[in-house]
Amino acid sequence: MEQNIWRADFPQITEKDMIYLDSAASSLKPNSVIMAVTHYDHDLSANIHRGVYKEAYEATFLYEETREKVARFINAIPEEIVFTRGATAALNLVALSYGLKNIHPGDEIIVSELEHHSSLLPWQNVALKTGAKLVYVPLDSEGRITIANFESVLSDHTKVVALTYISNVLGYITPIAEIITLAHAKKAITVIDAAQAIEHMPVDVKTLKCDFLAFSGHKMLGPTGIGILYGKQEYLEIMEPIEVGGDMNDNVNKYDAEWKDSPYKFEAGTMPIASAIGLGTAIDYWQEHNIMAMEDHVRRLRKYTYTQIKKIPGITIYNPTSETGLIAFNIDGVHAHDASSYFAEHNVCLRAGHHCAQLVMKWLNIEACLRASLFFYNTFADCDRFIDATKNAVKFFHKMGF
Amino acid sequence: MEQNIWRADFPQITEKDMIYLDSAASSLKPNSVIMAVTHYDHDLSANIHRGVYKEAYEATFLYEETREKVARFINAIPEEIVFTRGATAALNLVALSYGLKNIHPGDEIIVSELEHHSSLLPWQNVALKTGAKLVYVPLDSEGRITIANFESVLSDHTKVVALTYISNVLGYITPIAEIITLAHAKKAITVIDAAQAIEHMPVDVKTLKCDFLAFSGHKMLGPTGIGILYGKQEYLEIMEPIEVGGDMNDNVNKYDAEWKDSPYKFEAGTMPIASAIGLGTAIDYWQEHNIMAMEDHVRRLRKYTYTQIKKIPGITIYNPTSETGLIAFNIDGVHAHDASSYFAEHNVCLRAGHHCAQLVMKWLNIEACLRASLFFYNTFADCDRFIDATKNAVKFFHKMGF
Amino acid sequence: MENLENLYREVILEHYKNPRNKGLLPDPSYVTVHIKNPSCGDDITIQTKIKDNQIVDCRHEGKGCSICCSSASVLTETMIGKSTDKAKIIADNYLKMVANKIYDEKIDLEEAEVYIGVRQFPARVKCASIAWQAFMQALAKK
Amino acid sequence: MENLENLYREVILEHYKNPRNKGLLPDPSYVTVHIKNPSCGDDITIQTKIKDNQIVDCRHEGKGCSICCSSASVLTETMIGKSTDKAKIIADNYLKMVANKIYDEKIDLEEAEVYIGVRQFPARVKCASIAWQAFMQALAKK
Ligand SMILES: Cc1ncc(COP(=O)(O)O)c(C=O)c1O
Ligand SMILES: Cc1ncc(COP(=O)(O)O)c(C=O)c1O
Repeated sequence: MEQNIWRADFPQITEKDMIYLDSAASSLKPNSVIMAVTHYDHDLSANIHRGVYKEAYEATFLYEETREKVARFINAIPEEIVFTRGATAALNLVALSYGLKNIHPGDEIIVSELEHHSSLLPWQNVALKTGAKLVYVPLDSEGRITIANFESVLSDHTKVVALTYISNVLGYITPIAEIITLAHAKKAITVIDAAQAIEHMPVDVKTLKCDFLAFSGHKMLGPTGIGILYGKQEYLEIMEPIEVGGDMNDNVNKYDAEWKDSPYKFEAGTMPIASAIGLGTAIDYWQEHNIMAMEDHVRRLRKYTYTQIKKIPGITIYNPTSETGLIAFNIDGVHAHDASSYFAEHNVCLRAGHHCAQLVMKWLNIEACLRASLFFYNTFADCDRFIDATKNAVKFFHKMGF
Repeated sequence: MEQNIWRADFPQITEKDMIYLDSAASSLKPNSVIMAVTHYDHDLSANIHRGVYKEAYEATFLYEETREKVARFINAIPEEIVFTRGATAALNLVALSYGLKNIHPGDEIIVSELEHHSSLLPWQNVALKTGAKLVYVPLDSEGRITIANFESVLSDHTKVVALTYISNVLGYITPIAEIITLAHAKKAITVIDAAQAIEHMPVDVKTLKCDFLAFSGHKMLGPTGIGILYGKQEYLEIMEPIEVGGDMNDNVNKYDAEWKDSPYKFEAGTMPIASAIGLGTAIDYWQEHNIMAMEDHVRRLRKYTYTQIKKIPGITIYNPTSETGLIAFNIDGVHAHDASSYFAEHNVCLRAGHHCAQLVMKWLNIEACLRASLFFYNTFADCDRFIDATKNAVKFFHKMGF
Repeated sequence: MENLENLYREVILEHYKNPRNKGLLPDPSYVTVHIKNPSCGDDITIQTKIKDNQIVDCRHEGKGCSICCSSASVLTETMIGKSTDKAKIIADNYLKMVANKIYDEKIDLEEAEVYIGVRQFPARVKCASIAWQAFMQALAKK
Repeated sequence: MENLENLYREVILEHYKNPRNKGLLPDPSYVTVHIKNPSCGDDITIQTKIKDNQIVDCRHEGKGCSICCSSASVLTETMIGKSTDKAKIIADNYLKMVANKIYDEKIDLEEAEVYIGVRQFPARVKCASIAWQAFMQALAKK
């Protein structure tokens, strides 16, 4: 049988018959991460930053150690790492704190129709509130963001470039490094949505030179409820917190108060301690394994699967050239939700809908689609089950009269 | 030996020698809650609201079931229950969404020096941003909020009353029902910080008639990273979301978007699914046990402990008449952080500092204090250990020359 | 497979492909209710015209999966000509049936009976419900 | 108990109760650095006057626990009269010692040596460090 050295770490798929092709929505969690969360809940269960006793100290240590791990993982310094509820909260923090303050009428904010709503809506809101203009990079015929198209909308008015690193529907990789360089030449700040990138490629913020970058724990083997905002220190320092409360302040007076330094000023109240600690363990997992080898495997799976699915008559694939593990498709004449029930009945877990990216759907001129997302713990056997299910689904829906 | 029917459910104290007197910072978690979190992480690990397959459906079901449980627990309807990162995020949501929009120059916002920073600072911010006036209820000689003192500051200009239900330092219960009635007579809205109340008394929002109420999972036997904002439907309906992104929208167009109905419009992106599910199990725990019996036990512990501690020369207690399980005190001449190391060395876990309530410290005219918080899983044996430790601490610091 | 075949019954497909009473009318004597299924993007509008406690017309418009769209069509056919009391009882029992709750099996749900297969697919219950919920809201508005 | 007695050594208490070089001067020739310990409210300001690579004066002000306040006092006594190079080496080794990291035990930390007991109290390392970190920042500013 084929070897997959990572699979055994994921109890969700080894302990039952489940073909999990929905990692782009939420990845599975390795045993070590599950145990790290349990360790906090079961053995520590104490609040952080103020306790002198052993459990409180250990919890604080693990929480702050995670910040250091995240920093090393993306080549930042701990002061540049803000814990948030998730990528969505991180992207909102930039828009609400930096955006609403520094964007003015006539300024331009560049986004794209590939954006996840969590990358798009915060800036749509800033544009509506400030009178700035939301400018869309035209997508090329495949649905990609290209450098040439980006240059066609970049202007002296561009103040923010908010783009996704990897599309969560089509799986295309944005040429983000070049775009950041071009944006900086116009003195625009760059806000990168790395929610789909961080688990598929090494991300180095110093090489990219991005100003902000956001991602979520739950898509990169970590728990739900925790995410990261990376921000260049010079920006985090000048930004005001949006949420205020316990732990993020220094002096509190009756009518005014002072904040701690960044990143602490952005972490109000009791944070998701267990989830943060779990994220630290997820990063250990990435550090202990070879992300390039993992991604190589994903690409082989994707190529094999795509080649097989393409041969099935009655299937439309929307991202034939995607370089990551996503296959976006529909069974002709069958609504994605009808189709997904078929897959679910056969224990093939994939996602149906607009994937929080309605502008991509509109661009593709469809209501919804199916998305199979392959990850390193998937096997060729998983792919075969998916391919067979797809073939049989086409037959089934044909027989049923769709 | 004394019987404590609840204690066996808490592995943090049964599996090691730890006298946990810091439940007001974060409660311990019963086995059932730990297992509920593990169940999600280990067996489901799927995103909610969009998946048709079994695991995604079960996760969605458990998440939404928790909303129903919370609603029943406080006598609200599910549409009035918003999941947040914690009480702090919940209180900020009211201030940022309702407050910034509906408060105008000259309006008055009533708060108190008993407030936790998470209840105070969001409204301090609204006052600073809108030109409204922050008005403090004068505390009585014990440090309590009284109805008479509240009436002395209530006026036709009062638009918001933001008060704590139970003080996290002194443990006093605010006469909140009467205050809410008085506030409503002036058409002011009431925002109740129930972070310390929800685990000490039955809370019924229909009886209280409060407009908003906030609390955290981690103080009521649940996991970190999850909290609740209760809001009357009529207010939640008119409030704009602060964070925007995935899952909280209906139609998304290039230049505008529509939100789902409340409470969904306030839950942007992937929420803390595991923690929410864990909170549901914590509420089961409360429902399966008798909160009045638990609190009775806490009061007996408090009375016993207070009586003993009071006898020790060289101890100052700041809340002699407190009706809940808190003892706020100092060893004369010893800084609270020095003292807390002594307790920590003897496995007595209590908190030292300003407890995110600097205005209370200023009111007491101290820099910091120690806080022992008793909870239902504590025993008289715990109290004895704490009393002994306190006696010995006084001797020790005296011997050391403090 | 059996479950799935039970789900996509002929009647359902027939209504999905040839919806009855489709298209809204710009007539203010109709009560119009619009409902979305937040979890999957289904989007249905139901128009109901009531006269003397009688459903004299019922129409629908929208988009979604086969279960969602067909159940809107079946709804309109079932309801036209019924008294509002009868309509309420039928809709209430239909909604209980698809949600796998206890319902009165003696009530004749007519063609809508075929949606019983949805019970095996908890994730699809909403698809089968929203048109009928919209109708219930229309009755309540009246 | 042993650990605690090691923590609260006589020297420490002595400096806590009778702090040396306390109080800031409104003299711009001093480099002033203010540091807080976000986790417990300790708040220390260190003033340093450097002339010809020599620490000619060092002062402190602030509030906090015995470890925090006394270590500020000990710092000033240790540093006055040292060359900046020597001062840097001492401070660096002191900070490593209290954090339980490898440090050069041959360097004479003078009275500051007594803070070795802090190593057994990881939660108090910051208390012992902030005055010295402020001093390091003052040197860097120069
Ligand atoms: C009275 C009170 N309000 C608000 C909070 C804030 O809760 P959290 O830190 O969980 O957001 C706390 C807890 O620290 C509290 O005790
Ligand atoms: C590209 C992209 N951006 C942002 C997000 C939002 O992440 P989260 O829902 O974890 O906040 C997602 C995940 O849904 C995503 O795929």
